[in-house]
Amino acid sequence: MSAEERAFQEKIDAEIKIEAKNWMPEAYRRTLIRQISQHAHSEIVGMLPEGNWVTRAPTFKRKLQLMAKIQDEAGHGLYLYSAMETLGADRDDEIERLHRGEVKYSSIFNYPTLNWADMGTIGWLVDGAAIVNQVALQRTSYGPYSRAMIRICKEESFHQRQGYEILLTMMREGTDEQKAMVQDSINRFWWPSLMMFGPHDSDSPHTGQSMAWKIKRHTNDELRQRFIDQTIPQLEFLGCTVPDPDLKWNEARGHYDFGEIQWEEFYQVLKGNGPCNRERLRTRKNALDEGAWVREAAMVYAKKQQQKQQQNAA
Amino acid sequence: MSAEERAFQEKIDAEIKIEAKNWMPEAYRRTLIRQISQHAHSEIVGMLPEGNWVTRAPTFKRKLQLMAKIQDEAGHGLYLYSAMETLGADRDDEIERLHRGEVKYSSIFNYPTLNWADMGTIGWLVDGAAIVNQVALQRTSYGPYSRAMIRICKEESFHQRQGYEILLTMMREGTDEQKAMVQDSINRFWWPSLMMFGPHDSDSPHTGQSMAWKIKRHTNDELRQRFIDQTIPQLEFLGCTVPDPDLKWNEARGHYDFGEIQWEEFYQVLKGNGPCNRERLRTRKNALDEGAWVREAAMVYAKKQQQKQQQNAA
Amino acid sequence: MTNQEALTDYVLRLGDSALILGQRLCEWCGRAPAVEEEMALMNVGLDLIGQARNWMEYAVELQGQGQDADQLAFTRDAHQYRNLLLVEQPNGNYADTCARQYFYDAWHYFTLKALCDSSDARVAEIAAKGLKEVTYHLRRSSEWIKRLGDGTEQSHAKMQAAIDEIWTYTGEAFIADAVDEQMQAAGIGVDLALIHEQWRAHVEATLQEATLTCPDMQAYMQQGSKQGIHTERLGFILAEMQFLQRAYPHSTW
Amino acid sequence: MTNQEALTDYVLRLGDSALILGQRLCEWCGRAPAVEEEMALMNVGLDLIGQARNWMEYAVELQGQGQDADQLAFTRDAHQYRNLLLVEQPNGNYADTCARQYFYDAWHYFTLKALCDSSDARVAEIAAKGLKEVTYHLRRSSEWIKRLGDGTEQSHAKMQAAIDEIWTYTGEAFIADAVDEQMQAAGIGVDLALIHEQWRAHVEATLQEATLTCPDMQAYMQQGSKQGIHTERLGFILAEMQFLQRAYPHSTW
Repeated sequence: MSAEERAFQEKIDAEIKIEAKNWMPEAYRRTLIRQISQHAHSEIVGMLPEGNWVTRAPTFKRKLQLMAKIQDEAGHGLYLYSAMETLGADRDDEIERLHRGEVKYSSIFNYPTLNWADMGTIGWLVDGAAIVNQVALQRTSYGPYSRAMIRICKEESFHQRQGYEILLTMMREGTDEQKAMVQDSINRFWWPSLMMFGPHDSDSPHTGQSMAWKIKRHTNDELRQRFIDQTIPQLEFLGCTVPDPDLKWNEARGHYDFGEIQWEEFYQVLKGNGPCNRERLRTRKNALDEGAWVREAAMVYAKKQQQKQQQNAA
Repeated sequence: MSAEERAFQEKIDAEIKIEAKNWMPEAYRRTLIRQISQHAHSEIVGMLPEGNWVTRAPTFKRKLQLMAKIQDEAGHGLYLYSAMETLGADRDDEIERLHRGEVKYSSIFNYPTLNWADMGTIGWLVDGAAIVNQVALQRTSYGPYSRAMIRICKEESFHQRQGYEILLTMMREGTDEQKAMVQDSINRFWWPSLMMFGPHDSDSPHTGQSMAWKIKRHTNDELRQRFIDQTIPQLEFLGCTVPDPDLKWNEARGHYDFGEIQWEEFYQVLKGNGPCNRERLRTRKNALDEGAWVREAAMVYAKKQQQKQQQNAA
Repeated sequence: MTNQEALTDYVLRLGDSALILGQRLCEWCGRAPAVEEEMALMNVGLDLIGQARNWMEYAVELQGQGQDADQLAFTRDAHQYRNLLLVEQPNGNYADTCARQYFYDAWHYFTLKALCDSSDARVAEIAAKGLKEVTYHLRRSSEWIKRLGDGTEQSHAKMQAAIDEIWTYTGEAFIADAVDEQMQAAGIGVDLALIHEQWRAHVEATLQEATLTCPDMQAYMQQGSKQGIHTERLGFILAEMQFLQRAYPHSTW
Repeated sequence: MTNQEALTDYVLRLGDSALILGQRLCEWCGRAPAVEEEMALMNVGLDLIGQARNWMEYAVELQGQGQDADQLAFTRDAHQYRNLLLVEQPNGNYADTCARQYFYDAWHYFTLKALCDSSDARVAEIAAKGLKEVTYHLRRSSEWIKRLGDGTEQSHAKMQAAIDEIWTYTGEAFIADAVDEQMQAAGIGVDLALIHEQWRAHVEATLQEATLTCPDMQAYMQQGSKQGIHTERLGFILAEMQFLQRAYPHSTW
């Protein structure tokens, strides 16, 4: 271990944040770029399943909430891309890599949104799972990422409460059809939400190094258990169930036991065979391709304006 | 007048049909090409206002009827283009000319279809007006055109009865909202239907020559009056009104009197300022442009198949 | 599940697929690449929607809840629809529409042919009535696969892309669930394995003649429609198709 | 027509235009040319739909029929809508969307500004609340007209085409009908001739700065929305926007 590496690891161990201009191991930088870009892409791709219902929201209140949420997600994306760029990565390059399939986004967004309750479920379960991850990441060792997480977590918690409230309203004040929508939605999103924490620790090769660098502060299985433990009481309060016959409270462990995840599905979705992989990526790629002339025009215009100002100043 | 011209006119006067291979004056040929192509284009463009509702038809029965009607219209278009081609004109050229705005189609299709009752009104009033014209044209002097008219009239009459039945069902068995749709639809289509017969005879410069050649057999105003006289009893049977305070039975004339048509609107629509002119033409133009590679592929394939057959035969 | 319940679902699947594909064809109105195709598309759509009506009339009889075929077709929400994911895919360009149509027609043809021997007389009757129409549909769409596949370089590329694109939706029809098995056992429904074989043979022969590459028969296939889990497309199709029935409920038209 | 009836219609026109344009902006979600534009479009849409709610809440109070704003927004059919034809035109490319937005924003800005002095306190209040947002909307869309107009050759051509295309829908707002006249006379509504002048000056200046050609101010203008006669677009917008409210009537969400 070089002196630089030792100094770096001592800082990490002492819980001192690494900042953009500090020395860092190349693998640390690459791991962070991958993780933050993946997170940023997820915010942007994550707009699509919601965008699918924003034109069909049932009331002014719900429409405005959903639009505000989508706007926040675009904001999170921008904020995360900025954090990523402090590491020397380029937003456009990373987006190109996304479109070439070299970088991932959260697989959860490869599932379709099929009824209005999904707008509640995404807020409650999907954002809920994301928050469990992100709360842990608030203490991540890289300063800009940590600060982004702190800010994002606040808004995400708000979205999660809103999502839960959508479901609660449907369960409490809704018709039988609406209640069925909620249960159907939970049935479809439960397992994919658990998959959001990634493979079992034993199948997660990078976890060890990421933990040592304190990029990750908890293992996948720890976070998944935490999510389940906090979610089931909320589920019961809703009056719904999850599609897992093995789920039950384990007094001895002080945790919920749960059934085995269908990892075959997880890896199929990861490989591109989820119900919406192709469509999500194509939508984003088309947006970028069709917007190329707009971005170019904006740049040319900005340059012209700058020249004019310089001429006026001269 | 040359001998040929005299022989031609004598045939006309004797009610003998002119056929494709007969000599005819160039102006007669041109007038017919213009009129038949305009008629063919109208069948094709006329599919669009109906296509606007075919995805939203309210019952199986109505959806099937509307699809069958649209299919018939495409058929009429093809039949008329064929009649036109007997005069040496080319279908593709004429369609090009339509898209360049050099040939017209019936202005009625530049009005939007805004509620389901419009599917009835188009059948009853618009096809009804067309039939009055076409019944007269069954006796037109050019053989292929005359025969096309006889065939088309039969189907159009069927469409007209269907259209009327749509309105009658809504008026007899419908809710107040449905009845209001019918009246609203008639209000919007009444005057444009009357305009379908063209300007007043005094403003219709070509009528004289066309009558002499027996391309036209009645003047615009005669046909318009005939249409009104036959339509008003049907209107009353429906229990609807037309938006014309001057409309009333004239015992002395034995015809209905009616108010003055807003010719300003007629000429605006003719000039391209109708509510849908641009959209209709663009839809057709796009269809043709985007289908170019398909038509080309079909031609190339046909040629390849022919070559194969010749090789096999050899 | 009683045989009657399974049969209702079975009949609904047949009807819903025909209806949704017919609806997609309606969207082409006025936009087809030639007037002849306007006619043909409307004609095929008309056949399909007519068949959908026959199936739905039978389905409401089986349900016996006093609904009519129109209510069944036009007032269910997406999760209650049983059409194949294949038919709800968007029209795309003409190659996309032809690919979708061909894969459906080939399945439809062999299915109806087999159903002519159904032990349920009504199923056999509806199938037999439809078979004549579908025989023409399959001939027509096979022709288009060949025309575009063996036409120009451009049409070949578009046709191949269309096939590769829609491929993932072509397997679902052949994956038997409890309803399929129960219906086959009762002699009412078809043997999906057999249909799959016939379909595969037709597809391979057609694509070869069309100078196209047949995608991997073992490729991952999307499914869900038999449980009412569709793609995001269906909701939008229904919103448009059902507007009048929803906005003016219980009306006579 | 009583003042109250005229006012209801007047308020509805303001609300419907904001709602439908907001809806069109929602359609951009995930498809904008840059993430910054995703944010901006959603932001403008959010403002507009928020304003629509304010207007509709007032409209249902004026109607006094016990409806709420949601019912008013989501259960009327096309002929009952009073939005400008302008805002129901399709999104097209980004230049089309920018042109539509700019012409609307310029009208909206001067209208709300004038309505701040309305003799109807509620109208003045809603207008004042919206004016801050619309001031930003107009600044933003003016900027885009200039960016695309004075950007590249390609963007200039697209922007000019977009303006020429939508132009025929820009005149309707300024053609006064009985409601407009009654509201102006009552000191509640604006002087449309004055708004038109301000709009024209803004448009001419912006287009000039954007190196674009301003279309003929005397050109033929489409109209009809004040009488509920729309383009064929609106029906499809509503079918999608109102699906849930129609399919599940009287539900709490």
